[in-house]
Amino acid sequence: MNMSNATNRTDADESGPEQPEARVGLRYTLSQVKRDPTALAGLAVIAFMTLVAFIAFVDGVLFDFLSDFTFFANLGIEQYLLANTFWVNPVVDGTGQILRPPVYMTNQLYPDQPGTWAHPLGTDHRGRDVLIRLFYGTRIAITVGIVATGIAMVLGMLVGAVAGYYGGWIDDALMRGSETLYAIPFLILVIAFMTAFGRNLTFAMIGVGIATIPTFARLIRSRVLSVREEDYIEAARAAGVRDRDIILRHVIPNSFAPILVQATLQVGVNILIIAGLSFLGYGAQPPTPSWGQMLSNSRQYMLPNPWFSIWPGIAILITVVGFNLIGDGLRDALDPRINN
Amino acid sequence: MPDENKTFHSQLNRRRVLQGIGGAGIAGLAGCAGGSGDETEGTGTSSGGDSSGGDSTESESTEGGQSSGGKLRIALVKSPLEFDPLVLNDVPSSQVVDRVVEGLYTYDENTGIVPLLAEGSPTVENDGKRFTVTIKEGATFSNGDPVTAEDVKYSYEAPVAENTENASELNMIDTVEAVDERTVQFNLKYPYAPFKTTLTWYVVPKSVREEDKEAFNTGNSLVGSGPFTFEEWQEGNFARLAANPDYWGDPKPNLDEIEFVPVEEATTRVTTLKNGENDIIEEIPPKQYPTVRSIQDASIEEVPGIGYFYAAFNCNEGPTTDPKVREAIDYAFDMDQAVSSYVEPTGVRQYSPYPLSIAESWGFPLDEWKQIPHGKDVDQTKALLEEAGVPDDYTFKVIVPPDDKREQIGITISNGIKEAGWDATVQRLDWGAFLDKYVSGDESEYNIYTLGWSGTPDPDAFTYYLFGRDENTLGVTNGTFYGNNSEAGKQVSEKFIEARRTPEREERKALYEEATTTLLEDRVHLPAYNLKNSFGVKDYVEDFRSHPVSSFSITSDYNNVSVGNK
Amino acid sequence: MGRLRYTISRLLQSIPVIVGVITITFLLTDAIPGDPVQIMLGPSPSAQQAEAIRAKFGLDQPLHVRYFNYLFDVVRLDLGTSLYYGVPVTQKIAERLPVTLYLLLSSFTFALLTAVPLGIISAKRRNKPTDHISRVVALFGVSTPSFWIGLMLIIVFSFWLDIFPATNLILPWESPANVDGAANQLGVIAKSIHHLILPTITLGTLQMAAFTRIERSSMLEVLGEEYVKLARAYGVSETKIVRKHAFRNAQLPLITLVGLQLTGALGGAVLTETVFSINGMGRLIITAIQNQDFQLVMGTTLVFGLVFVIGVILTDLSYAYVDPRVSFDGSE
Amino acid sequence: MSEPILKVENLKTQFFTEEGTVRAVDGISFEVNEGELVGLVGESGAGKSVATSSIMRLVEDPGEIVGGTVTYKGKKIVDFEEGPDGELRRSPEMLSNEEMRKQIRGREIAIIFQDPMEALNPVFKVGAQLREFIEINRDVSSKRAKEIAVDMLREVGIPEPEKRYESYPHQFSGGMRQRVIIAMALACEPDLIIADEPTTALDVTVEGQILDLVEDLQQKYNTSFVWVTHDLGVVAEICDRVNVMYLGEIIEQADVDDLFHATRHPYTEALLNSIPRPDQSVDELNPIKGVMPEAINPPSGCRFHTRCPEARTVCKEVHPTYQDVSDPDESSHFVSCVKYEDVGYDDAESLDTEATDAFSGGLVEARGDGQ
Repeated sequence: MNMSNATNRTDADESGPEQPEARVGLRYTLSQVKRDPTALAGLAVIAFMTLVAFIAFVDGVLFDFLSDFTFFANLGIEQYLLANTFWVNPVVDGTGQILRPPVYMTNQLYPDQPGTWAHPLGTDHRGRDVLIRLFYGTRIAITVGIVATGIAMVLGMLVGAVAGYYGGWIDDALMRGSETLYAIPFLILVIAFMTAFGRNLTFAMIGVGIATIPTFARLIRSRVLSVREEDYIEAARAAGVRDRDIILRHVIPNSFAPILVQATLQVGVNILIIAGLSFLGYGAQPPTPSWGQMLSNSRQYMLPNPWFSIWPGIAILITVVGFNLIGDGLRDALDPRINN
Repeated sequence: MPDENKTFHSQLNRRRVLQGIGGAGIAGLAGCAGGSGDETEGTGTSSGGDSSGGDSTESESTEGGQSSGGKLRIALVKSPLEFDPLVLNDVPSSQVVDRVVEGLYTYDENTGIVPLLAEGSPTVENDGKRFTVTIKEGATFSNGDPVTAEDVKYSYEAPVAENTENASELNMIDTVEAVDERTVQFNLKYPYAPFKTTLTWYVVPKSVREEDKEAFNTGNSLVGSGPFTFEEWQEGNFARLAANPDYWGDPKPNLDEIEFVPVEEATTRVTTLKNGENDIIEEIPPKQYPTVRSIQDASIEEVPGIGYFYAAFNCNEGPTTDPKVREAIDYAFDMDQAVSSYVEPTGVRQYSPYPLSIAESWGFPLDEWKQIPHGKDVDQTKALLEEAGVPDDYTFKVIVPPDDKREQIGITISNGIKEAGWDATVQRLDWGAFLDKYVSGDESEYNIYTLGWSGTPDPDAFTYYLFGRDENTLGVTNGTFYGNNSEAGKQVSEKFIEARRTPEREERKALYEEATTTLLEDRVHLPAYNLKNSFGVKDYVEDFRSHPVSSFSITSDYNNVSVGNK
Repeated sequence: MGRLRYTISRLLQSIPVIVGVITITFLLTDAIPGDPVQIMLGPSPSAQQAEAIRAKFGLDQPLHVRYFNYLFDVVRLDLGTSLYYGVPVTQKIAERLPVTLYLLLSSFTFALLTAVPLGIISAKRRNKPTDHISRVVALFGVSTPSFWIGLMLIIVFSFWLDIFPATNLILPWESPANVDGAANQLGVIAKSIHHLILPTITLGTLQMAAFTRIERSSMLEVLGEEYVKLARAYGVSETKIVRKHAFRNAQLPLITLVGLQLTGALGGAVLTETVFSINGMGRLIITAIQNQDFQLVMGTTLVFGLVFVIGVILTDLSYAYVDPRVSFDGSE
Repeated sequence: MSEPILKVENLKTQFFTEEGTVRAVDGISFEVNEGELVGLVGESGAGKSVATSSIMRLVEDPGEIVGGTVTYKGKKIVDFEEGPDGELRRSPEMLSNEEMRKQIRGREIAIIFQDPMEALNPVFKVGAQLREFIEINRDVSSKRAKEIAVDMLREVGIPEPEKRYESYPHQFSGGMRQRVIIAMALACEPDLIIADEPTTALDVTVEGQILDLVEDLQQKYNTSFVWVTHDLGVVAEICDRVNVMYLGEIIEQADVDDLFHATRHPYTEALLNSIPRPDQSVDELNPIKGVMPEAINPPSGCRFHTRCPEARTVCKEVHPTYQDVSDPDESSHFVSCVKYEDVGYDDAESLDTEATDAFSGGLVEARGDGQ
């Protein structure tokens, strides 16, 4: 084995999924996942989060059109206005103390301050209901995580396929390029990108997407390289099928399962990255509730009321755990050696 | 007037200061002007053990419980960057250098100006264009050299000659003459009313600085006449001062050593106060007050600073050029409530561009000004905006700097506008982008912005830069362009400029009152709040004082900090 | 053979990557809106002041001229002068880099020292309670935002329990005179470690979890290998199998991952340094970006790129050290 | 005849999976005499490797030896007794894991794996691996172990053994590696070597060389062998006696000549028909029809009935007995087929299977669904 090309080696050893046999299809993978309780738990978590995100989305839309009918209002949570994060009046209660610990827990610094059932997780420094902000944050986290992954996946597949397909200097150039992206810590890359083009969620998603292209590019490229050598591809080529079609019809479909695994795990990673970005002030613009930004805001209140720091952290944790469980389940299904 | 020049530049307009304020929501920087020494002429007796044994460079006193001397650790928000007082231009640097270098005059406990290196008050002649100051006998730099008129002349001329970032603070001076060893004469280009504040500018030994300016700036050869001497500095880690054993003045410092460490994150600062990593922490954000209060062995020392935070309108382009629209937006929210929610107890509501101490000492009609802002009345907002013909689909753009409090004010305004049925966005910008945009006068960039300003305790420091309409201010520090579309605005600006060159205080006062009332009624600015210089202080630290202008005081004629038993 | 030659040739091969890093950063920083001169001088610089600064930093030149000038300067190891700090970029980096490397080294050491045993135990006791616990720990570790861990650690260990300090990372080679309560160098080192613990856990948890996961799966895989079965069939004890026969092979994927995690960890260092007020490269670059200190942004990114490249080469070298199948001259 | 050195009786090994219990080895019995080379033949999945692992007590999770006795030179490698509640439990005589490791593995019974490419640890030098096993199993000094190792490398035909001692596995070809593995086995001087398809992964010429080598060495050291293979050609070449396995059971056992010339079981016959034989010329080869059913749910009755060309209805119902059907002039010849029992095979109807002509449908039965 020749090491002169580190990229080649890391391709194969990438922490991503093992290359499965070509016949291990998506359907098979999914059927395996169905048997895996942890993966199912992951699916359940994400399904729940998605539901929450969807309700928050519908709720937001409804609010815009039918101000007095919303899910959360119907849930009986008082002062709905406090909850709607896009449209809020700060309300400070009589004591000026708007920070409240949750109902069932006492805060050691302010043991006398009960929470309310109306605001189970308390209200924040603007008097907004933390629970509902968390719900709205779900929508952003999941959307952003998935969109950023989608961008990276599509561009990465394109770059990887072109690199593997044309080979030669194009391959070299693209792979050096992707190595370059890898050489700049992506948090820095994305921050520079956002500073240059715009400090909002859209550019955060695009930035993270671009910064993580190499992950997918390498995966696809190594697939292209290995599949190119397979007999049936040679046969297809001999029969005059164009390389382009071979890649589109054989290579990419055959690589879909490992890409799905990578993508699932990447969604989790992206949620973490975006939370980190928001924490540094590079994320959703203020009134929009994102978990990272809630965490960032909460730092000021961390000592008087650590719960504000704890809840968004837990929300991130649970969601990312969900994606990781699914990803692990998919990976295990693809690589029966490890867990079957 | 073409040769009108800038005077004391407030610090808030400076990049680094703005950063400091932005980065961590720092409040207490207002008024830590570079030019403020804070030791006053020693009249009282030394209030405690002096540091006669005090050449304490190797002191390791923190572990023990010495009752006199000792080492003080102060957590600042940011690290100092440079130490040449003629060059430095950021708050943390001046907070350190203020202990080492003194000026001819300084502030008393409040905003009054008292002699320090100078003997008595300056003589004013020639229609307020000539100031003569005598240097106190026996005043020496820490290297033993006496403070001479030549040093003073040099200290006032070098920043302009070298075109340092501080040049604008001194370029109303035409010439400085060293009449004799101890007498200095300042000749101004025009009568400059607040010149007394300029006389608080640092005095450095010419020979030492001239020898190696670089070393002077990095602190290696920094010499001043103050109670402490510069020891060592590591950017981002610490800056350490030691007591000046040969301090010429009184009282001699009680402390052996002061160490300044930067801790940007407020929560972390509070934590270090609680667990004793630091003895004093600067800048307590509003929501940390209860926490600091809950720390058994610490308390809060605070005083309102010399600052002014406000929301301002773009009077150059867009709907906000119309006073009706501005009034409508005033109706859209309640500034009192916003300030009480997001600023108190770290700051106080302010109803004019002048911090309370200035307004009070000048006797401005605060009660009248207080009546000007409207309470929240969204119906009025709707009515006024419709009357002004603002299209239904218009989106107001609010830009805010990266600072939580000002951002909250911005959000409150935008929520009010939304409530009235128009759209509004809030954009939190980095300082770079913000500074670029808020003075562009471009409707597509902003309709409203929130910002802060601080300066010397003179009304001029707040009026000239924020409302002036000359080439030094319009579109430079004045982002409202008030007067571009209104005669009243032009007059306001003229009055403010006239006021700064009027030596007569009563005349000045009248000018300020008239112009200020006009601009408040015209709602060019919606004054918001002023911040306090707040410090969390361990109980074993005795006699520590916060100061409105120079943020805090360690050794002066009214206080002398010491560290008791830990 | 040729370990040195290999290293040199790998370094040369990395030049395009470094140039790429410079190019990307250059284009990005150039696209950042706002005028650095204005930020530096405040909003009211005189025209000639601004001109002077512009000329001094070459900002009056067109983009491509500045780009090539910068490249030439880099070749001459001149990274320019920081607009913000007013000192050479190299000096600033020399101050900050050791701090970040110290933090990285410590967190990777922590991660490896916990992950390797944890992963191995997990693999050996597969599907036993120990395995489940370690897998859950690892799963949570890769799913938790590092800065959040940092915040929680500060609340609990600094504020409530007051066991560990929340700030002020001290380098172990700092002079005792500069460290409170340290009588001698040993005291400084002790203090240094005391201050290092929370940041290390903060930055290291993610790595630890990722390493544990890969260690477990690679150990499982290796334990299923024929040569392990063979050793077992020849009466080699289980302990020896794990420690000797399986161990080296199982570290191969881990070594690769360590290299790949390096940039991720550099990114994480930005967050950790922010949470703990540590003056390292991460905060330096954030300060640089926020103040549009182009020279400093370029310089720090370049150094990040170099750290990555060197990290990858070190990874390759250690891989080759562990795996004899890898040779430097390309022959089998 | 002297006492056999290895005696396997009714050995049962099962795998407990989520899908159900896999009876991978379901009651096999055979013996190995001193100096004898016994073949264990069957298709992939017949349970051969599980059988050998069971003998070494190296069955991995979720597999477990659940019954039977394996006696090696009087020591009970596997032994069960009935507990007070009628459950089977390990008998006190059964060697502990520690005893297995220290007394049996390597020292008494060595094993050669199928894939020489995988069986050597890639990160250690060949010599060091060899030396380690010798040290462990022969109680010699490290220096002496090295000498033995080098000698043994020479013995198995590796040129320049001193130099190759220092090489890594990847520097050897497949055949060479298998020689190293054989050297490993022999160097520990065991009395029994279990060779688990040792030549399957090699190409034919190398296979021949290795077989020759093994024959020579076997004669020289008089080591007994259990030779696991699916290749009857190899069996014919080297084995003394052969056991044929199908779906976890041994269905025929005989001396090699008897097996080839007096084949009793239809499965063995089918196997023989599927390979070219130097002693017979046939017009065409007949591969065995169908796929071996999964051991998790084996067919009822005779497990081979789903693929048996001679299957009749009775085969589905009656599990055949494993019995000696040798002719008087033969040595023992065991077979497990209802044809040799009095259970009505001759009267039964022919069964439709994929191997009988009548069968033309899907693969339902072949999937092992049984009925």
